[in-house]
Amino acid sequence: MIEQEYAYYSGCSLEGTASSYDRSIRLILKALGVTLREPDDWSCCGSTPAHAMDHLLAGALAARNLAIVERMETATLTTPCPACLSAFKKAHARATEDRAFKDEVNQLLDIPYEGGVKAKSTLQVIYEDVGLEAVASKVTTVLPDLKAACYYGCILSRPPRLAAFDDPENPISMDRLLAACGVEVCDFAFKTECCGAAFGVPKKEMVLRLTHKVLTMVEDCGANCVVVACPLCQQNLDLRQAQVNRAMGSSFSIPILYFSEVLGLAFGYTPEELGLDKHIVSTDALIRSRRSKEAEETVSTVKEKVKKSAAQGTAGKSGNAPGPEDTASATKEA
Amino acid sequence: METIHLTSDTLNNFASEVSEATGQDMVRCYQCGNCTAGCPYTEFFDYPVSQIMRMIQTGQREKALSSKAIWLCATCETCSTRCPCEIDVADVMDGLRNIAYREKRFTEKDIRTFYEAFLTSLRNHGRIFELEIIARYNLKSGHLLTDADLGPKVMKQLHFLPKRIKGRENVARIVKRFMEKR
Amino acid sequence: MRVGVFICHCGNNIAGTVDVARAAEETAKLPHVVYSTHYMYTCSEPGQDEIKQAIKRENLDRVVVAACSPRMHELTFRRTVEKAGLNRYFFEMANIREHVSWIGEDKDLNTNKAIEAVRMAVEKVVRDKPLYSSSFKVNKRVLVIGAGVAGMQSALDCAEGGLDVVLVEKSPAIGGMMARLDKTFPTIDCSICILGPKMVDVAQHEKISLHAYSEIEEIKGYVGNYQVKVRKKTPYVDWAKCTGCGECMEKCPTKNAYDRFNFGVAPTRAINIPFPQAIPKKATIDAKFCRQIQKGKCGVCAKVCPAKAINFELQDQFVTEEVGAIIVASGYGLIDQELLPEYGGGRYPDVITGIQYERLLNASGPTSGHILRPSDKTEPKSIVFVSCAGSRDKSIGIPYCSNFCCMYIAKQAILTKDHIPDSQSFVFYMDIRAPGKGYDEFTRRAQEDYGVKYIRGRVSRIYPKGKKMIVQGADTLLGAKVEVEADLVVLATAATAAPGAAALAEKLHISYDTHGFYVESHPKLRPVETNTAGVYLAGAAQGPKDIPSSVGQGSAAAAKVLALFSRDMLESDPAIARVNQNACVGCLKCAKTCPFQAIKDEVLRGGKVVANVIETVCAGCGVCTSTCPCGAIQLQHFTDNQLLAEVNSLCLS
Amino acid sequence: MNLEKLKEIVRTVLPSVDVVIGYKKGLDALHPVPCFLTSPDEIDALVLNPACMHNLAAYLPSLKNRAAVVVKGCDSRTVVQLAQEGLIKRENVVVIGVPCQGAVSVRKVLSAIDHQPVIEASFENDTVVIKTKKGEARLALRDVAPDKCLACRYPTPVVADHLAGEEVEPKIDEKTAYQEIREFDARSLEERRAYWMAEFDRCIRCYACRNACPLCVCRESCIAETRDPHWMSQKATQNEKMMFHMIHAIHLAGRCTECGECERACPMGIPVARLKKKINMEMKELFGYEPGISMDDKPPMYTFKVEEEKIEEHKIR
Amino acid sequence: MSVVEGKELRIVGFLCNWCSYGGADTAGVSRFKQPTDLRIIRVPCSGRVDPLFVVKALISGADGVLVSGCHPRDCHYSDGNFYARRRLEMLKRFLPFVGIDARRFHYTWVSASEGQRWQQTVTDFTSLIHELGPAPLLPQNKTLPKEARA
Repeated sequence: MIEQEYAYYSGCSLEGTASSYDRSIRLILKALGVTLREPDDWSCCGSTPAHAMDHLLAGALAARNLAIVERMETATLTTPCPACLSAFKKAHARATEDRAFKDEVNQLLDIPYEGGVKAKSTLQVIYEDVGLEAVASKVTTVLPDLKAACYYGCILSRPPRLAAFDDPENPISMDRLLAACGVEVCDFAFKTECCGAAFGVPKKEMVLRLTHKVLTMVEDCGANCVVVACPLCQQNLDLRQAQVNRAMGSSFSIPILYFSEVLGLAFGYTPEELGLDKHIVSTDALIRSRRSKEAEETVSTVKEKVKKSAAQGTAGKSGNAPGPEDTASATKEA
Repeated sequence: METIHLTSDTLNNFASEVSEATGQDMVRCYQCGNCTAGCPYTEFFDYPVSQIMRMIQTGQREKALSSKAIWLCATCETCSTRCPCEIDVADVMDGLRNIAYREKRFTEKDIRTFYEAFLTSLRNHGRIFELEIIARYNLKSGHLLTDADLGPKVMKQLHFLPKRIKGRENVARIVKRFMEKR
Repeated sequence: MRVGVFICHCGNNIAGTVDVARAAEETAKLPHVVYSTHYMYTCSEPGQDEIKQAIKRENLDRVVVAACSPRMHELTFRRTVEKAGLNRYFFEMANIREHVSWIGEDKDLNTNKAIEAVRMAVEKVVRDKPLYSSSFKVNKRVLVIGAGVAGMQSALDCAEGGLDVVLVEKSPAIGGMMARLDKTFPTIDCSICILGPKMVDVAQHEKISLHAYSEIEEIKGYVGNYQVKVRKKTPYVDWAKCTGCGECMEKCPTKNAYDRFNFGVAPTRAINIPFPQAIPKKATIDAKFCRQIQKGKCGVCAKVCPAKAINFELQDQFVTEEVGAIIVASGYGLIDQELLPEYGGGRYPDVITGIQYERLLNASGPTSGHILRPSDKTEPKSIVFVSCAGSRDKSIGIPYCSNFCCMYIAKQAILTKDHIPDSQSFVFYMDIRAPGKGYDEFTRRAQEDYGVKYIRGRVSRIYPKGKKMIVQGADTLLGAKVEVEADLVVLATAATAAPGAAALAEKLHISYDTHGFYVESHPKLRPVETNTAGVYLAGAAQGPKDIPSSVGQGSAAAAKVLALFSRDMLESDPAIARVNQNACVGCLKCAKTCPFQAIKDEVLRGGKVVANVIETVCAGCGVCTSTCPCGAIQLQHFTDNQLLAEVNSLCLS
Repeated sequence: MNLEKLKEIVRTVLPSVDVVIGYKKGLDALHPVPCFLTSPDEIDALVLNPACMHNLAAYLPSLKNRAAVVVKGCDSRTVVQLAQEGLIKRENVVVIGVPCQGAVSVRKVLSAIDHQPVIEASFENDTVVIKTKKGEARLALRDVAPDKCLACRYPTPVVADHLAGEEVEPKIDEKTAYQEIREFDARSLEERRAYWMAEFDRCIRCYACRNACPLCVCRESCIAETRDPHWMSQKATQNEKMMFHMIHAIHLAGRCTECGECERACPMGIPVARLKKKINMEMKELFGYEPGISMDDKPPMYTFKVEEEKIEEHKIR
Repeated sequence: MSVVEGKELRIVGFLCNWCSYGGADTAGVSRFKQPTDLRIIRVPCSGRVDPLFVVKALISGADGVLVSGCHPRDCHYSDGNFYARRRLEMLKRFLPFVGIDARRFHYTWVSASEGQRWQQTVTDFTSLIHELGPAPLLPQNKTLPKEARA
């Protein structure tokens, strides 16, 4: 069933590089009739650096926000960022399983955390609480050129004990959501392979190799874009794509979209509204031939059409292969 | 290669120390190597995860805590997800890192520097500010040009002024109290 | 009353942590006890003689032995006292080994505990009544559940021993798992070639009546006299008429039915005969896929059948078999690939299970023995075998070893080399478990003569890359991550209890462990018995087993039945419920609660209604005794007074 | 309660039965006693008033032949329960139900008139009028009603072949019925223990409670007195007193119809009915079962479900 | 001689012969160490355990009573433990009403193969009883109250 209101923790990245993720999320949830209330004066969840340094510190930094949400009387906290999510889930689990830890954490806090906040990724909210039908019913636009590889990243559904969402090895929530929007989805084997984003700055050589591995697999599975649910993955694959090409001598030009952006497009929002212009690898070619679907046309027939265009195979593909100017622009900037 | 002398102390003390810190039971590990096999970082590690686990089982404290591996682990949870013995291996690596941190053993200087930059930004603003982190990191690490090649469009993305939150003192207090505790 | 107490040292097992001398000394002071002693091995012959002599010498009328668990030696000592002329129920045992010396460390506390255990036993024994078992006739027919190699062995041995055998098999054809195998380790002889003749014997033996495609519906009765209701599932084909010509299979338009016999390596027809050597060689319709049954239009098979055997109206039928003993050989199952998402969870056609690979290797299999990978029917050159695919994996609740995988992987790797000389096989393993005769040599041959590459490490992930499957594993000996580009991956999926094992156990009243495997009466000394008299185990139903051990157990179970049936009459256990008609108020609550309907009402002269126990039917659970408000019905040997005496000896003193 | 209607009914049923069990006047109007009438000319001796406390259904199990019995709401549950357990045959019993506004507790009346000898007692619709040497006392029925009536949920008989009077609506619901038990449960363990120790201590083991109980069918075989089985000695120790009451309570688990006879019979005024009521509360909670309500129920202690919705495995801590 | 003063408390166990008694044997054979307080009374089936035995033990001075049978559905006599479950649950809920701490009575299911589970059960239950301490005794041999003698 759909919960009308959620506490919405966008997380730091969505105020920075991932602003279009934030924008598109807010737009589509509004369209789907879900209210998001931003916790007052939230702070950084601590992310990888904190728990790498000390579990207690990590716990406290996350718990500060949980404590704020706890006092909002909204049952569930949702965040689009898997890193924040796992920080919250870890803190919550530790605090509820280990009394001593909870006390220690609360000693560091100004307002104590009692342990009453349930956290869900925004993807989970849309997939489970809102549901596929509701999403499909909002679709007004067809995106015939997209051949998406859904990339979930490493911690959205793992470890299963903690994430308690989707399949840890072969998650399908995004695949299904996109399909519901009539988008063709490819069978992508590296859905949960780690891209190394956490080390984007200090261990570039490492990250570029992992990222290259992922992008290679994307091409192998016949996709022409990657759809993600994690700001760090997006940052890594999009911002650093040029770096990858330089370092590994490849020439990828694969647009990296947030699932919320794809939903936004399908719901009929313009690329500008969604902030697609912020992407480094241009998405223009992908969405050039999108057209509004006629009123009487049902989602299922859209799917069929998409299948057909897929059946035509290469024709469709070459049709939306990145034009030279795109690649140029990408490299010029680099 | 040195001969390792196995005594009940060497065999038990470190293992129980790690169990203490993580709540994970080291004895359960039967060295199947699944973690090593799945880990995206094995190729960058000095010791594969399964061997780190073995070091804990056999009390090789020094070796384990001074390894690069514990710093290069990104907690991607692949190992924890697939461990047939239900050990949260990623948590164990985290635990080792925590101990190393407390004992100021920083085998991977750059990563440490990045973490500190991150935490400083966090302490100053209550939230983090990507550009500042990079700047700080470059200064501290001496790799002045890191990500300078990202180009203007990216830099624009990396966003103007830090958002300072009202409760930033209150976040700073958390960090302060923590520092006092440890 | 004159009670004798005999305290056993059991070598050091008891004497090590119990002061047996003091125990003897203290227990000698107990009321009724006229003689108390301790002995090195009371169960030994001289030990038992000591008891017999003491009974005579001290003219004892009750005996207590403090030693191991009564589950171990109660019977032994009952015989002993009987030989000395006492009623065998004038005996009690105090368990001071399993429940005292082996679990407690403090010698004083143990000794005190042992003494109290004896005191309880004395309190009980002085209230023992003489009991005499009545004998009843045995129905010398045996039911064998499951016609795999273990079940067939049991059936044949029993039949050869002159018993009438009822053999019930769940699937349409007998042979079980072994009938699906291509070759057998470590001799590489052809599975069906050695099993086939047995199957024919089973089919033709005049003493064996076979119910194929049938399941156990209900079991009533007790050792010597079981009534078993068998459900003969409808094949929608009149097997009396069916000649097994296979015409129907040829013509059936449904070509995508799931092939249970071949574990779905290739599809089959909605109506089919599982395999060429099938016994019985009769056609069966899979209702799930049959167009006639599902959509009501088709009926091609009915048209083409020369024997006019097809009958879509045919319903399940029930037959009741009367038998005296039951051998359970219901076999094992295999986990579904879905449990292994990191290996594709069944999504990748070129990642298959070991048993599926057997069918690919098998000349009568869907590829007629040519190894062709499912995806594109090409010959794989690089094949990876993954052992422990689900076995020894706590995370999916299977902590145990599946016993035979190591060996059949070695076999399959060897056969692969025979089929495709220019192929390379890899085996990922954690340990090579080859304890059988000639087994280890066999795994060595695989490596030395057939160049199979063994890699010590678990596989973490399998994913497709182009036409290849990438196998991501570790070589822990190397301390490195390794990857193999494979054309075909074979998973040695974990063995589980057979589907429905628990339900069957509940019908049989036998125990099963947390994984659904049946529990034997004693892990070492009674490996094929169960705790339910007249029910025996054979084969992998008790735990994963290879062919030799299954056959061995099949014969063992048969021997047990033959021994049981060597007598015409069986002694009933006299420790059953008995009614005191004066006290009984005839409310018959006992009859309402008796799990065995062993209690009926009886009208006495003068019209008083009382409960009446049917001796042979009563199993001695005692539910009636704890139900009866006025204690009028008492379970002999466990009467209220006896249990109260035990409670009092513990609490009131 | 309508005496005339009752007599009328008795007249019609008497020919079809061997005996009719009803009430007649005892030593005074406060003490009606059971009567067994077999001929029409005895009918006028019948009385019916709030002082008719006896649960006449208690006589049924010992009767061989066909009988008619006068029952109040509470007593009618006994009939059902006895039939449920096969202790009587329903078809052998003609049930004459009397809807009941609540009875009077002699004990309460006497203490209200501080134990003056009663000269005359009469009943007006909701008051008792007592004449003594000291004069006349008018007591509201409500004030002198026995506890069981205050918690009564079945004022109208649950079975009746004939009904002598208008149906009466229950005044309380299930929750309030068990209120006193819940309140008692709320006390500390020590308090509860002290309470019962004091109560049991007063027990003189006269077995009046047991003998009065319509569902205690063991009679001379009662294990409180037998030697085989020998559950308890005849010593009047605290142990044995408590043991006896536990036996009575547990043997009535899921059977007690809360007629209150045990408590009424107790010369020491021990609230023994409470023990059974507590168990009844749990039976309702666990199995949704109430004794003596429906003929085709099965008493919960003599049956089971493979999956018990309400029973969870207990943790040691 | 009874409880070793100060060291042990009196704990009575009723174990069904087929599952829990076997489980206790298995624990013994595997040398799973346990506290020594428990005294085991062997019964054919948990269905044989009349709740009144538990009451009798508790009234007579037991500090704890443990009843263990086969897991539901796995009863050697098919239904015995189903009856036990209902009756013992009734008892467990009734005991506190008369002031007996329900924690002093525990009933559970342990199969013959579950030696470890048995060790755990005995260890936990014994330590709980030691926490609760000796059961409060009943005033013994009270003389009859006056009014009775009158």
